[in-house]
Amino acid sequence: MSPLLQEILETSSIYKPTMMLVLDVRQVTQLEKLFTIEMPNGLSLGHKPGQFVEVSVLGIGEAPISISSSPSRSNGKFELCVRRAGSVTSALHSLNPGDSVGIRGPFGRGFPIDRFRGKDILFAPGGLGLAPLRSLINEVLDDRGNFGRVTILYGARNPSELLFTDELVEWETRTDVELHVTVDHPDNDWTGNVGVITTLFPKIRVHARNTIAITCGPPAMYRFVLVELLGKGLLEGNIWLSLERRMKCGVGKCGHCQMNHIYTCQDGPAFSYAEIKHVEEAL
Amino acid sequence: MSLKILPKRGLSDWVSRLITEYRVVGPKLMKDQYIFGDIHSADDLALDYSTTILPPKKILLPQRETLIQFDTASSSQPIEPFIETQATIILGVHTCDMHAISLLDQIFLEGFPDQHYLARRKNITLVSIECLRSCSEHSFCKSMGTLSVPETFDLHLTDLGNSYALETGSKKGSALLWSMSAVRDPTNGDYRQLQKVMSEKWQSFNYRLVFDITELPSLLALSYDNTLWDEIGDRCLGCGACTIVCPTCYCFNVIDEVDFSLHRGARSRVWDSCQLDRFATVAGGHNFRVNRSDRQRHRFFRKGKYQMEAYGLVGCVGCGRCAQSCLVHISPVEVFNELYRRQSPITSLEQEVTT
Amino acid sequence: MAIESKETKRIDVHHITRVEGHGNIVVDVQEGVLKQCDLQIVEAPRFFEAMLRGQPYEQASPLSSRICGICAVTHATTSLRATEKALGVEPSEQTTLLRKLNLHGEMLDSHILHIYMLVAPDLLGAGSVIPLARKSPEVVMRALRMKKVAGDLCAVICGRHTHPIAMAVGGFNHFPTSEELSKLLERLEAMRTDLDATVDLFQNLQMPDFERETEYIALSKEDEYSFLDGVITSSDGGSWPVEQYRQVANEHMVVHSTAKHTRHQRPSYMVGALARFKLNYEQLQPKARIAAETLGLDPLSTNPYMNTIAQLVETVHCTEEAILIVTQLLERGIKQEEPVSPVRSSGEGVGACEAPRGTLYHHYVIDDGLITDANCIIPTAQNLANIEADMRALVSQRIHCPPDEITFALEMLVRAYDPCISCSTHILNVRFVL
Amino acid sequence: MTSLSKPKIAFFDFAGCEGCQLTVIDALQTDIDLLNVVEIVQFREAMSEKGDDYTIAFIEGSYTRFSDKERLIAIRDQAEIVIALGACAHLSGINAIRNLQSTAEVRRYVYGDHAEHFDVSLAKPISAVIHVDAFIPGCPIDRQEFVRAVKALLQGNLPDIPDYPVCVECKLKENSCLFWYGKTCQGPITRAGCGALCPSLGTGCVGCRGLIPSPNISSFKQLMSEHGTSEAGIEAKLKLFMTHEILKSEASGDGN
Ligand SMILES: Cc1cc2nc3c(=O)[nH]c(=O)nc-3n(C[C@H](O)[C@H](O)[C@H](O)COP(=O)(O)OP(=O)(O)OC[C@H]3O[C@@H](n4cnc5c(N)ncnc54)[C@H](O)[C@@H]3O)c2cc1C
Ligand code: SF4
Ligand code: SF4
Ligand code: SF4
Repeated sequence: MSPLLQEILETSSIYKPTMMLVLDVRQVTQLEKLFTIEMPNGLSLGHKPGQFVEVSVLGIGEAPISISSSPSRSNGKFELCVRRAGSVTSALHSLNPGDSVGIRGPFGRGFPIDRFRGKDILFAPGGLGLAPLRSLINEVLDDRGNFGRVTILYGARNPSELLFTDELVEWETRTDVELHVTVDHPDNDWTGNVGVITTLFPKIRVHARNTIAITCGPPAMYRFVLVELLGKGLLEGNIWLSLERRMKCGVGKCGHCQMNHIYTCQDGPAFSYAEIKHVEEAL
Repeated sequence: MSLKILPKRGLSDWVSRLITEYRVVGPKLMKDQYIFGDIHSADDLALDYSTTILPPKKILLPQRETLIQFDTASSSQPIEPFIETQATIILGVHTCDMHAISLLDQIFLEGFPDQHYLARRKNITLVSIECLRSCSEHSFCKSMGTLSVPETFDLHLTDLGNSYALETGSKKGSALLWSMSAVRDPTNGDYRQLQKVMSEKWQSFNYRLVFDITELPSLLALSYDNTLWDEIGDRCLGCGACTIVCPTCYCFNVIDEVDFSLHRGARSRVWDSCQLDRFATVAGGHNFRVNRSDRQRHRFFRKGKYQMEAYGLVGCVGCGRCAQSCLVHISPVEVFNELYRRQSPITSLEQEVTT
Repeated sequence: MAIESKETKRIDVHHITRVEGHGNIVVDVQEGVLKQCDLQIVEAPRFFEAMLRGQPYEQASPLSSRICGICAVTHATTSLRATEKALGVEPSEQTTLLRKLNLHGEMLDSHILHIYMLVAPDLLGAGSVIPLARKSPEVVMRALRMKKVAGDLCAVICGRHTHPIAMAVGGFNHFPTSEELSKLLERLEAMRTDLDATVDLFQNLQMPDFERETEYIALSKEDEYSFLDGVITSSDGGSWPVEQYRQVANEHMVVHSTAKHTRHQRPSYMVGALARFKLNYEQLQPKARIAAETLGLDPLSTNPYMNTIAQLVETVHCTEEAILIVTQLLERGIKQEEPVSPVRSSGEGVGACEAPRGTLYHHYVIDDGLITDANCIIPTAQNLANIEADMRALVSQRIHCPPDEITFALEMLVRAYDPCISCSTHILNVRFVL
Repeated sequence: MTSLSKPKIAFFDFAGCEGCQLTVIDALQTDIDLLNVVEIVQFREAMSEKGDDYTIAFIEGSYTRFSDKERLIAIRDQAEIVIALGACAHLSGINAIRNLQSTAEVRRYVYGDHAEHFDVSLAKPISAVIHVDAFIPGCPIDRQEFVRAVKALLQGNLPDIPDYPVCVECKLKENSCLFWYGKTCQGPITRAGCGALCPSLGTGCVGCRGLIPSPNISSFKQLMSEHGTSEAGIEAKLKLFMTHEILKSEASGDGN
C-alpha cells in the first residue's frame, strides 16, 4: 500500500482528495495539456505504470486520469496528460502553475512490469492512448538492460495530434528502440507513414513467444490491433490493454465502470487479453 | 440467543421510549402506500405492512449524501469530509431487506472501506420482523432463500398474535430492551405459539422459481445471447424505476454544487441507475451499453450471477418491488423462469418436434 | 400656447418595457394636431383558439393556462368553468373554496409584481426594479417576500402559480394538508405588516393628475367581491349573465374591424382593479376600505392611473379574504374527494373569472369529449380601446409638453392598466385608422 | 477557481406566455444574490434600461413569424452563449400544436378576414433557426434549475440538464404510480429535472420538458392503450408539448 493510500485510509473519507500544487502546465497539442503536479511534504505517489488518479476541480467535479510519468522519474512529482473533453477537463485546462488540484489515488491495477522483464516489448498506443503508456515506456527505457527488443508503434489522426513529440524524437534517435509513427490524415509537412496504426505491423518483426504487447487507444482501435497481434502469434496472456470506462469513484463502489462482472477501476484498467477475452462487454 | 416477549399493549410505550433516544424509522402509511419514514409515535408504525415503495436502503445510503465540503478560498482546511451519523433504529425490516442490507454491508466494507456508509451503519440498529404472509403479489423471497432472517439482525420480532417474540442478535439489540418492564421471559405457551406461527408461515409462501436458486448463475451463463434480452429491451421503457426501488442496487453518481461565491460547496453522491442512457457514456459520447436490452441483461446478471459470485450473497432478494414498479411487467422471477424454460433440453426438443 | 402647439412631434416607443408582452406606442402630432395615437400590439399571435380545437376536454385547462404566465391560474380556472358548464359538472363547495383561494393567490402575486416591480420604479425615480434593488433594497425585499407568500399559496393549492397542476375538471387531484394550511395562515397574517408598509409607501407617492370618465365593467355577486363566476355588471347600469358576454364584448373583439370600437353605451370601457373596486366597493373587506381611504381612492375616481392604487387595495382585500378562506378550510377539514365526473360528453359553456387585469371569458363547444369551438376574451383586449382613448385625451391635454414628458406619462398610463399582451389570443386588430 | 468578471446577460422573448421570465423574477425570492453575480443588461418584462453588450442571451418563446428570424440572428451574432429558456424556445412547446393544422386555416379561424395581415410561419423551436448552446426545459422552467444553470455558466460550463425520465424522480419521491390508479402519465418518456412535480400532485406528467434522448415510444403507446387511452387520446397527449419532437421522430422513422 502506498503512503498516499495509507493516508487516504487514515483520513476519514476515501472520497476526500488531497490538494496538490500544479508546478507546470504545458500545451502539448491543441486539445491536450501536460500537468506536472507536486506531492505535498515530499511524499511520493508510489504508483505503477498503468494506474490512474482521480483529479478534482472542486466545485466542478472529478475525472479519472492516467498517470503519464513513469515511477522511475517521479521524485515527488508526477505528470498528467489531459484532453479537454468536458467540464472537469476544461476546468483543468484553465489552471495555471501555482494553482492547486485535488488528487485521490493512485487507483487501479497497473501493468505487472515484473512479468515483462526479459521479454521483448511492443507498444501500440493510438491517439491519447500514449498518455498512459508513456509511463510504462519510460519505466522500461530507464531499466533498458532488463528488457529485450523495444518497439513502439504510434498512430494519431493527424500530425498536430501527436503527443510528446520531444520524446518521440528522443526515442527515434535511440538505437535500442524501434519507433514507427503513422497518421491517418497527413498535412503538407508530413513525410512519415500514412494510414491507421495497423498499417505499421508489416514493418516489424516479432518474436511471438517472447513478446509482450501493450496497447491503448479509442474503443474502435482495439479490435484491429488485436487481430494483428494474435495474427503474429502472440499469446493471449502477453497482450495487455488499458481500458477506459465512465468512473465516478475509482474505488469499486459507484458501479459505472463495470464490464460484466469486472470493475475496470479495481480489476484494471490494465488487463491482459486472456483475462477479458470472455468479458463480453470489455471490447 | 435469548428470547423475550413483548405484549402488544407494551408496544406503544416501547416506541415512545425509543424515540427519546434514537431517530426511529419504520414502515408507515403515506396516502395509500407504505414507506419507511420517521416514526413519532407507535400510531405511525404499521408493522403489518405490505411492501414499501423504497427499501430501507434509503436510510443506509441516502438518495443524496454529502461526501465532502470544501472552501477553496480557505488555505488552512480547503476540504472537510462530511460524515453524518445519528443513532437510528430501523423498525420492522422484512427479512428480504435484511438480506439486501447484508449485501450492501459487504460491498461498502470490501476493498476500499467506505467510511460514510460504515459510520452510518455502525449507528443503526436493525429491528427485523418475521414475515408471516407474502407482502406483495410480486414477491418471491422463498425461492431466493431470503424468507428467513440473516444473522445480521440486532433484534428480531415475530408476531405471536397478542404479543411479539423478541430475539436479540447483538448488544445493540439488547440495549433496546434495557429496563423495559413490559418485556417478560417466554412461557412454554409462547414457545408453542412461536413454533406454530413459524410452521404455518412456511406453508403460506410459494416457491415461484421453477428451478433451484443455486442453478441461477450457471443458467445465466448459458443465457448471455438469449433472444429474450432483445424482447425485454423492446418492451423496457428505460425509466429506471426497477433499479431505484431495488434494495440491492446502490450505484451512484457524484455531483459538485457550489454557492454563488463559486468556491464554497459540497460534493455529494446521488442514486444512479444502470438503466439510464448516460450511465456508461464516456467523454467523446461513446456509450458502452447503448441498448436497453444490454442494460436489462446487465441488471439481471448482476442480480442473478455477478453479486452471487463476488460476495456469496444473492443479488436479488425476491422482494418484488421492481416487478411492482415496472409498467411493462418485467419481473425477475418470470425472466429467470423463462430463461430456464428456453434452456431446458425438453423444451428445445419439443421445439424441434413442432418445427 | 398657440405657437407651441404648432410643433410637430413624433413619439415612437418601441417595445414598452415593464409590461407583459410586446406593445409599441405611436403618437404623431403634426402642426399641433394629433394625427395618430396608437398602442400597437406587436406580440406574436398565438392562435390558442385554433389549438384548443380538437383537444380532449381534459386538456383544455392545462393548455389554456399557457396563454399567460402571469394569470395562469385564472385562465386555468376559467377554462375549467367553461368545460364544467358545457358538460354539466357541479363542483363541490370545497372545490369552489380552494379555487377562490387559489385565485386570491394569483391576484396577490400579480398585483405585487405590478405595483412593486413595474410601477414603483416610476414613482420612486428608479429606472426599473434592478436599480431599485440597489437604491432601496428594503422595498424590493419586501416585494419579494410578499410575492413569495402569494406564490407559495398557489403552490400549496395547485402545485405552482405559473401553470397550475393539481386542478382538474370537477375538482382537484391533490389537496393541501392541514399543516400546510396552518403554516400558510400564519404567513398570510404576518404579511399584514408588509402590506401596511406598502400602503404607507404609496400614500406618499403622487399619481399623475388625469381624469376621464368611461364605462367600467366587472363581474359582481350579491354577497362577495367576486373573482370566480358572477354576473357581468356595468357602471352605466345593467347586468348580464356571463353566457351573454358577447353583449358586452362581442363587437370590440370578434368583429375584426379597425373602426368598430363601439358598444351601445360608450366607445370603450375599462375592466380591472379600478372597475371592480368601483362596482363592488360594498363587498370589500373593511381593512381594504380603510386602505382605500388612506390612499385617497374613492369609488367615484375616474383617474386610470389610480388602477394601481385599486390593485393595492385589492391586495389588502385578497389577503384578508384568503385568511378567512384558509380558516374556513381548516375548520371544515380537507376532504380527499375525487373530481366530479361530467354528466354528458357534449355541450356548450362559458366560464368567466376576474383575472388580475379584468374579466376573462372562455367559451367552449364540446362534442363527444372533444372541443370543436373555442373563444377566449382576455381583459387587455377589452381595455385596449379604452387605453387608446385615454392616451388621446392625455396627449391632447399635454400637447404643449416636451415629447419626453409625454412619452413618460403615456408609458406610465399604459403600465397603469397592467396590460398583459402576451395573453393576446386575438387582439391585434385594435388600431386606429390614420 | 479563477474568478470571472460579472457576465452580462440579457433576456429576450418571442411567442410565449412569459411565465419563464416570471419564474426568473421569482427565483430572486430565494436567490437574490443572482443580482450580484451577473449584470442584467436587458430584460424587457422587468426593466426599461436596455444594453446590447451582452454575452449570454436567454431566449424565451418560439419562432412563429418570418420576421423573428432577423431578431434571432442579431441575438446570435452578439451573444457568445445562447440559451433556450423554457419549452416554447426549447421544443416549440404548445405553439407547435397549430402546426398540425394548415396555417391558413388557423389564421382564418382566429382572425377571420383579417387573417392575411399577419406574418405567420410554422411554430418552431429557436434551434431550428439559430444555433443554441444549451436549453433550460420546462413549462415553465424550474427555478432551482435556472439558478444551477447560472452557476454553471459562471463556472464556465454549460448547464447540466438531466436526461433521464421523470419516473426516476417520481420513484425517489415514493409516489404511487398513477398508472396503478387508472390514470396515465408521460413520465416514462419525459426528461426529468422538475422533481416529478405533476405526478406528485396526482396529475399525469404532460411532457413539458420534452422527450428523453432515446425514448421507447412504441412501448409507451402500447402502455397507454393498455390503460384505456384511445389512439387519438394518445396522440393528443403526446402532442401537447412534444408535437415538434414527435413529428421529427416520426419523420426520421425511429420510435415508432
Ligand atoms: C482509467 C482512465 C484513465 C483515463 N486517463 C485519461 C488521461 O490520461 N487523459 C485524459 O485526457 N483522459 C483520460 N481519461 C478520460 C477522462 O477521464 C475523461 O475524459 C474525463 O472524465 C471527462 O470528464 P469531464 O468532466 O471533462 O467531461 P464531462 O463533462 O463529464 O463529459 C465529457 C463528455 O461526456 C459525454 N457526456 C456527458 N454527458 C453526456 C450525456 N448526457 N449524454 C452523452 N454523452 C455525455 C460527452 O461526450 C461529453 O463531451 C481516462 C479515463 C479513465 C477511465
Ligand atoms: S431485483 Fe427486484 S425483486 Fe430483486 S431485490 Fe431488486 S427490486 Fe427486489
Ligand atoms: S406516476 Fe408517472 S412518473 Fe411516476 S412512476 Fe408512474 S409513470 Fe413514472
Ligand atoms: S412532471 Fe412532466 S409536465 Fe410536470 S413539470 Fe415535470 S416534465 Fe413538466
